[in-house]
Amino acid sequence: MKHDEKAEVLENREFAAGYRYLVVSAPRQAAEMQPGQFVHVRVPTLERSALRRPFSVFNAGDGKVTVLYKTVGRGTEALSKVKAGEFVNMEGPLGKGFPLSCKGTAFLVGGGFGVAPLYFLARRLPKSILFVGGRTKDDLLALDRFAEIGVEARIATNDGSAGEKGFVTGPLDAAINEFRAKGEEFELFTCGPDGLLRAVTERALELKVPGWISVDRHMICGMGACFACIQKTVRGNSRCCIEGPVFKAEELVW
Amino acid sequence: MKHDEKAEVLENREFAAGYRYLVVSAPRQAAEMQPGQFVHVRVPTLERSALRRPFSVFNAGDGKVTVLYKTVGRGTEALSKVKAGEFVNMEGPLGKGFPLSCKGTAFLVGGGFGVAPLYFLARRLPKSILFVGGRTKDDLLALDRFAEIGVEARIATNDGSAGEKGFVTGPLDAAINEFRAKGEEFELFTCGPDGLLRAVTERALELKVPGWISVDRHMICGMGACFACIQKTVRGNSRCCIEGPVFKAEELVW
Amino acid sequence: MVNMEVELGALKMRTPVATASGTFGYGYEYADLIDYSKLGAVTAKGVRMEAWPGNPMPRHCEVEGGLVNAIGLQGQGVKHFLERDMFLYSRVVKDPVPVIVNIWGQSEEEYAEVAAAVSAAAHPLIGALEMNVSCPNVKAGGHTFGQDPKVLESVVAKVRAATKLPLIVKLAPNVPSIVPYIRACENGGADALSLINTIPAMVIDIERRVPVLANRSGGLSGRAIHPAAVKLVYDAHRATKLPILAMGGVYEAKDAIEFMLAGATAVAIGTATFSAPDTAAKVCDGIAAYCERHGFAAAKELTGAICES
Amino acid sequence: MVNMEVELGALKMRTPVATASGTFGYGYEYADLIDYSKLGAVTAKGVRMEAWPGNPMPRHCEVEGGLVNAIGLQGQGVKHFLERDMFLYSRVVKDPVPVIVNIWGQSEEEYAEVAAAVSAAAHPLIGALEMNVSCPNVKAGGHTFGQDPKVLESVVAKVRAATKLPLIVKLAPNVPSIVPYIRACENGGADALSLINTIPAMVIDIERRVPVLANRSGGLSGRAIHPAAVKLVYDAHRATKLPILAMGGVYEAKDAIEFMLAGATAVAIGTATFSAPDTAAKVCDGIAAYCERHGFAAAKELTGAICES
Ligand SMILES: Cc1cc2nc3c(=O)[nH]c(=O)nc-3n(C[C@H](O)[C@H](O)[C@H](O)COP(=O)(O)OP(=O)(O)OC[C@H]3O[C@@H](n4cnc5c(N)ncnc54)[C@H](O)[C@@H]3O)c2cc1C
Ligand SMILES: Cc1cc2nc3c(=O)[nH]c(=O)nc-3n(C[C@H](O)[C@H](O)[C@H](O)COP(=O)(O)OP(=O)(O)OC[C@H]3O[C@@H](n4cnc5c(N)ncnc54)[C@H](O)[C@@H]3O)c2cc1C
Ligand SMILES: Cc1cc2nc3c(=O)[nH]c(=O)nc-3n(C[C@H](O)[C@H](O)[C@H](O)COP(=O)(O)O)c2cc1C
Ligand SMILES: Cc1cc2nc3c(=O)[nH]c(=O)nc-3n(C[C@H](O)[C@H](O)[C@H](O)COP(=O)(O)O)c2cc1C
Ligand code: FES
Ligand code: FES
Repeated sequence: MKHDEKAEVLENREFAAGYRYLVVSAPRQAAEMQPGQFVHVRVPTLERSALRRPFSVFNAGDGKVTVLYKTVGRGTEALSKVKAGEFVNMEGPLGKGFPLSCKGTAFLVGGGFGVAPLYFLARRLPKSILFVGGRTKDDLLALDRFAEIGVEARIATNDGSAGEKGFVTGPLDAAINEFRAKGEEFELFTCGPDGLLRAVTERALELKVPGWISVDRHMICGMGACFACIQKTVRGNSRCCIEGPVFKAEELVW
Repeated sequence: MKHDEKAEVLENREFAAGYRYLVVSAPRQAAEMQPGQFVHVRVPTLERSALRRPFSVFNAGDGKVTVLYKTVGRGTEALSKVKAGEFVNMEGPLGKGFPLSCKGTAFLVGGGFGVAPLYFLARRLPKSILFVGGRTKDDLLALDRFAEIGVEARIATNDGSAGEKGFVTGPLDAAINEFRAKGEEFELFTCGPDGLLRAVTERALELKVPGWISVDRHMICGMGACFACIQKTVRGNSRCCIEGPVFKAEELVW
Repeated sequence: MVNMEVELGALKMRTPVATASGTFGYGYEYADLIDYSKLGAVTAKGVRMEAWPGNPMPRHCEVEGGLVNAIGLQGQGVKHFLERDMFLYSRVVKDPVPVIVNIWGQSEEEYAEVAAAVSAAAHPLIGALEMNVSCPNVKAGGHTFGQDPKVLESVVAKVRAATKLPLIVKLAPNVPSIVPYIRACENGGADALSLINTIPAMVIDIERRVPVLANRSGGLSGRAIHPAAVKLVYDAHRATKLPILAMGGVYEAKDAIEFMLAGATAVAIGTATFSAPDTAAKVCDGIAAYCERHGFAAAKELTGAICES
Repeated sequence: MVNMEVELGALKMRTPVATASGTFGYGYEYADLIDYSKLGAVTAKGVRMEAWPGNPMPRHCEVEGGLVNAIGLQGQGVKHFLERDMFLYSRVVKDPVPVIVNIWGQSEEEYAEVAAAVSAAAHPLIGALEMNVSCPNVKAGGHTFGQDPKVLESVVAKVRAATKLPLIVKLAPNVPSIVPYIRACENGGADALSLINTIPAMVIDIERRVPVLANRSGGLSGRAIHPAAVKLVYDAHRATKLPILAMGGVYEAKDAIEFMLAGATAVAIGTATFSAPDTAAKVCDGIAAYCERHGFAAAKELTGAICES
């Protein structure tokens, strides 16, 4: 069931340049939220006609919902100024999340704030490896949080400032080969920029392993009511907010 | 010369229920401002398409401009939240003020925030008496400030909570009779609600004494450029912001 | 207790507050968040005979005071709507209100076919048809049906002949005078009017030097269009006895009351729902409170209740 | 250094930024606060043959994203304008730019008379005429001249015959398609177009249950109308070679650049001046900075420079 909660902000702090954690009290959503689902946040200081902003859930539980966000435009900028003790209206849980079981190891492939839902997912899956890429090491988010829950991270940066030099597909392909050589099972889960999503989709289809792709599209309603947030799929023009954001690799048409 | 100054707020405090003083640093305007002129204030927290708000000047000098305002709507409400150290854009001096000389005693007849320009005027005239009315004693503003500069106040309130019971025209008419009996000269200066302005206008015309009437009209530009702020006069439809706000009694057509 | 019931022609509404087409899916998507007891009707997303893919992405852009959208009427056709969406609506919504089915077509014949198909279904929850005439007429080279009063009258008459459901015609705002369009609706046999559809609009991304929307232009909705909508409702009410369903930038009760005083029988909430799904409920409560405060025993008394000299 | 000069037909402007009629008096009222070196032209308030009192008060109402006004074209007639206002303009403004004289009338003949009177004055600072055709045609029972393309063509042709000054026609936005109106202007002999005038609008005071404006309705201007204005400028540019002076909700350089990319040769600032008189100067600087950043040597290269597939 979807809720629209007037959620008290408990924490809203920068943890890396331009990236922030927002922790709010939203008991009903916290109780029902699944990894890969998202929330729709009304930024209280924007004019009343401003749209809500969608964010994947980084963690939920104990009555709290956490998102990890990047300040990129006027909405997230304004959100970054909201103080603990103030309130934001938040709708959730929205959308279809990731499956909560996985044959073998879950390969979590993230880019930028795409690691957010993967962290929430990793907490629910028994065995996962994080593959994460970025331009420099500053783009690698929440690695400490993954480490805390015992998830190994395999890293690539374009400039070589952390992990391998190159793209995240480097360590990913290496692991794929390694696992296949050993005959170990794995599934692919990804969230991040479209380029990354396509690369993971291709691999899932080629290897015939399950691939779970979380697609971000600009949204109006977040409820399936407006048809703004389209991703082409085998069924036609699908709404990311309700038929996604997580799609199976074989559903997607790029 | 008109200026648009980015004026630092030095003080913005309530001094009576719903009434506030706003003191800003605006050296160029402070130097040139005359009693009866007004300023046009941009409320920084309103959306950028919001109009400026016009306020009579309560006092000006030493690089500072003071206005006395009542919180009545969304603009003044938002203005009341602006803190010392923040800035407001302010245009001024605007409009035609009061004459700065007066034959005999200046009878200053004010209602509500209409006393604001009368205080500034009283500081410049050698001899004046304030006639002020309101519903209750809480509507009588800045009496202490008039007292400080040695201006006698004659008061009427509808409920008798201060001064005479009744309208300000009571003490005014009494003074008129008193002065005429003694053969002493006086002129009439007024600012306040339209009803009061008309009452004073009538007396000025009847008695054939100079009457200076400050008229408030809703404004867009405050510069004479838009023709929003019309008062009927013997010349036709006159713009309060530039042909006024102070008109001679004999000019006005009600 | 204020009597909140109003009648939009033959459509009985338990409150004067509806939702606007295209902003409320097929009536059930927001079900978890909506108090349907405060609604008088919901309007479904535009439906035509066959499935229609809509426009390429991006389909919208936030602007000051509202939204520019070019969704492009995506949908799965009238059969899917009647079989699946109406079924879901009746299942998901606990306390359902009549559905106003918003229809469109690429030819006059298609309008009539859709109307006939919806009528034939005789679904007890379908309360009225709303014709969206702001869509391109394929035969007339892409002009919209609502652009020319003659074309409008003809398509309204064809739909009228195809259905006994209450027939609402939704008019475009970008006209020099609304009166000829109203006459066309009257002559064509409409039962009511919807005013207003979105205002044609465009946003350009100056950094990339391209229109933001893939469709280049779209329709402006939301707060920005409210004063223009009030004027059109006022003009329409003075020109016709047809009841009016008013929409355009209703965010709070005040906006709805303005519409009703200007002449609307009921109002629909569109863009405001996206940021605040409880808008309709709050508007309904606000209308009731206003009626009490001003001594109106029934919401319907507000219609046209402007005091003019 | 970006070359900021543009030509609106035969009107040479030193920058592509003008002021909009009715928002900038007769060009001198804001003189203390304006940097005229950043302006390409100023547009004077509408003027007709004789004095005109305008509408009763109240004449305006602030709304979200702008303003609804019904000033009603108050003025003292063309003689007063030419003798006194143009005199004051040339005296008060240090570094004056051409004045675009906005004219109106209650009959086609009056338009032509005003145009002839302005031409006859041969004032060196008068650079062009702008016809406001959104005012009531007394003979045609109050319809505006700009409402019907035939009437529009006729009045434009009459004014054309009466003047050799560059002739700009200012069009109303509330039309199904701007194209027939543009054809009328072309056929009538216009040199340029102004787009857009205000959008008809209304605000109702729900507590007193009366329209806020004494004139009942007025015109919406400001930020709210900008996306609609961009669409009309875009449509117009694709339909004609006539240069376009664009207006409607320009508050910052971005808004002006959108207009130019959509096809405008120059832009005018209206409502924004009221809250921020330095808008025109900032917009001018912003256009120059944008040209530099995007490698345009001249502002005029922005006109229609949208990248479309
Ligand atoms: C399902 C989903 C999950 C997301 N999860 C996260 C997350 O966990 N962390 C995070 O930082 N961001 C996430 N985003 C992106 C986030 O919604 C945008 O960064 C944010 O809306 C930008 O708002 P703004 O006002 O700062 O930017 P502006 O560019 O000023 O926004 C203008 C408009 O565009 C929309 N918009 C802009 N960028 C995006 C985008 N990338 N995706 C969708 N809409 C956008 C805004 O919502 C707004 O309507 C997610 C988006 C989706 C659809
Ligand atoms: C020349 C002049 C001098 C003034 N001097 C003072 C003063 O010294 N102290 C003071 O408290 N007030 C003064 N006022 C009135 C003051 O301008 C309004 O109270 C104020 O603009 C209200 O703004 P708001 O947003 O709070 O009210 P809203 O009602 O929300 O304002 C809506 C619109 O109406 C206009 N408006 C509302 N009330 C008035 C009004 N009474 N007069 C003019 N415009 C109005 C606003 O400027 C705004 O454009 C003066 C007005 C004028 C014209
Ligand atoms: C995203 C979106 C989709 C819309 N789709 C339709 C539609 O399919 N049919 C229709 O007649 N109107 C459609 N409209 C117009 C609305 O029903 C309504 O007339 C308009 O948005 C004005 O109301 P508002 O300002 O409250 O949104 C749509 C509006 C929006 C914002
Ligand atoms: C107060 C006011 C008065 C106006 N008077 C006129 C006028 O006399 N003649 C005219 O052609 N347009 C007039 N307009 C319209 C403007 O010139 C301009 O076309 C419109 O306001 C859109 O621009 P903006 O959004 O930048 O204000 C007026 C607008 C306002 C706000
Ligand atoms: S955002 Fe409205 S359908 Fe997805
Ligand atoms: S407020 Fe514009 S002329 Fe007075």
